[in-house]
Amino acid sequence: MFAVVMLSGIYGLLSASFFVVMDAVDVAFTEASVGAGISTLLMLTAVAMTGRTEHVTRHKPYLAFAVVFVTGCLLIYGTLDMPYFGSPDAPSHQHVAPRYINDSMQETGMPNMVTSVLASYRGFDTFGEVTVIFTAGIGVLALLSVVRGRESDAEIETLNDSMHEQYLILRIVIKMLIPFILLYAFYVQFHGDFGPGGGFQAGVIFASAIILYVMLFGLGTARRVINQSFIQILSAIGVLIYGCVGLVSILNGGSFLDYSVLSDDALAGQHLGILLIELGVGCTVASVMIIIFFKFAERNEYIQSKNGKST
Amino acid sequence: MILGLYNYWIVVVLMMIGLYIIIAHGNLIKKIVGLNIFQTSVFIFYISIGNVEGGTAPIWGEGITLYSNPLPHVLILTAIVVGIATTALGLALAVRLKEAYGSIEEDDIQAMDDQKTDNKHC
Amino acid sequence: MLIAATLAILVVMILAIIRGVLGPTLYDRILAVNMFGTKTVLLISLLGFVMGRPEFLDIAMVYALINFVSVICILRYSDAFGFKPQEKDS
Amino acid sequence: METILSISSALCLLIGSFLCLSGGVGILRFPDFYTRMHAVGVTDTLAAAMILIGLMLQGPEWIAILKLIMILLMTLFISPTASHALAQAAIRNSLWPLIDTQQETAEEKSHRTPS
Repeated sequence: MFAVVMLSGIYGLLSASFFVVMDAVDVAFTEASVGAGISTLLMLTAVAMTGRTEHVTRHKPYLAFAVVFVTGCLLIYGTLDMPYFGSPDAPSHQHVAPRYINDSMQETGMPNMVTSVLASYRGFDTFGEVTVIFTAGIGVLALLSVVRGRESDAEIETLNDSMHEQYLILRIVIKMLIPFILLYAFYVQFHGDFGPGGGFQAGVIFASAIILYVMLFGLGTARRVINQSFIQILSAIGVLIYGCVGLVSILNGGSFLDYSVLSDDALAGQHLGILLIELGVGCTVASVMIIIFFKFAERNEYIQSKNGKST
Repeated sequence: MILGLYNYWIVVVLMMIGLYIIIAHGNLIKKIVGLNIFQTSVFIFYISIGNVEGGTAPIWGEGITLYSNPLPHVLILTAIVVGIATTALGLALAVRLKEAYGSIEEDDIQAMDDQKTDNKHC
Repeated sequence: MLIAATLAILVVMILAIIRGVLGPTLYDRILAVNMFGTKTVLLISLLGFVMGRPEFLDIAMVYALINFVSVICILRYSDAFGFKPQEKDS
Repeated sequence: METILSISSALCLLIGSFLCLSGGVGILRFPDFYTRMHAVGVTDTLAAAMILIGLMLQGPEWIAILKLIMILLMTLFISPTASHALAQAAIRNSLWPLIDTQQETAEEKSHRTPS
């Protein structure tokens, strides 16, 4: 099973480089941080918890293969009517895309069209997505929460010392790297208007820095550094910021998530609105990722301690 | 030229690999991996639709006239992050199933469920 | 020259994938993943120059970081798991 | 000046790609994990540095060069650390390097016979 996870990690890296070739810079950015880092990591934790062996499938796979083959043939038959790859007159380039490409610079003042479409033109969609992420965080919280007693400081200290001996070099290098990663996450967050980046990517990068810290300094130490209830509140605050920006724009006489009314100058209003929204997205994504990881790691610890007691 | 459609064929092949894993493998974690492959094939489908020949990344630059379509990029960007959140939820369910049943093989779980209902009937 | 370097890196990536698929032990696979990651960083920076959009360098930087994070995490979990190379991993 | 820059950048890229390829051949052909790691770990760092320097010499603007320097620094930090961690984890989980036992015993015998 570990091999499966490892290969899916390579697959994530590969698909991200594919997105680069396809000019989808922002997507590649997201896939780089999510597909290669976090998803491999979560799978690995889950495999560690559920056991790494797999039964050999007993029933014959012919039926499944037949179903898949027929569906595949039908889909390929369906593609025959599709526009050719890369042709500029495909229907998908005729509908709303020209407006985004031609006018977004004047309307929002953002060089990065993906950010302006994401946060401004399609703000409702993004609001929905952020809520979905928040809900997933709550789901994981509900499924994997463990009631645990307070661990004593001495326990943490001894664990810390033993890990310090084992991972001395790693620890020193990582101590130097983590501030850079955090700083870089902020750069990605606030540079999203001008280059590839934005709240989603920044959140994941921020979370991965914290995960790196947990990996090498142990859960107990990390729990003392990062207050869990604060993180949980933060994930809600992110969604709230997003919603409140919408409400404020209603109060100022515009429609929901219409940033032009946030300031006297329409362009400045757009800038302010997109900045705030990206901030909300970043908060939610980062804290949800941290919550998910913490819950998985705690569950892992819990299962291991239970197994240790029973044997 | 019919070969101009090759991007869709790659997508279909990936999609079918994902579907096959979901159908044929009993292991729940493997099913989630299959689901991920399926998901990525959809991402590739969208992104390859958005590509314009000779276009460049949709970031405004001096003297560039032809950009790729930014709309699919936006949709997929959010879909990736939502995808990881749902994957995490699926993995969490698998972990809890392992605790409750002691196995994450579909057959074993089914067998245990059947046994339970049989006992109730008796 | 840029194109030649890109091609060379692509070839090396294929070799790394082969090792990742073959790899008799877990560590061979991790090594392949690590190598694949560094090569992807180089590939993306080269592609940025080939296409004339240096914005791509941001992505390369994210890669360099995330690759490291995932390698470290894999190692920690394989350690915690008490993996023995004698076992055949499926 | 222009030609010197482009020639030196091409040279750097050439060396870098050659090192990359040799690392790739190494990871495929060497017999056990530690030799493979040696092949990759050693070539990776220098190859990455060479290619990035080669790109730097072509750099169109200073911000790109700055980013390249950041990437270079990060690679110089990360690549050896990852190799170190990998080797450490492997040795701790008792994955022993492949040693040619026959040759060693023969050597031991040859040492012993005179005495």
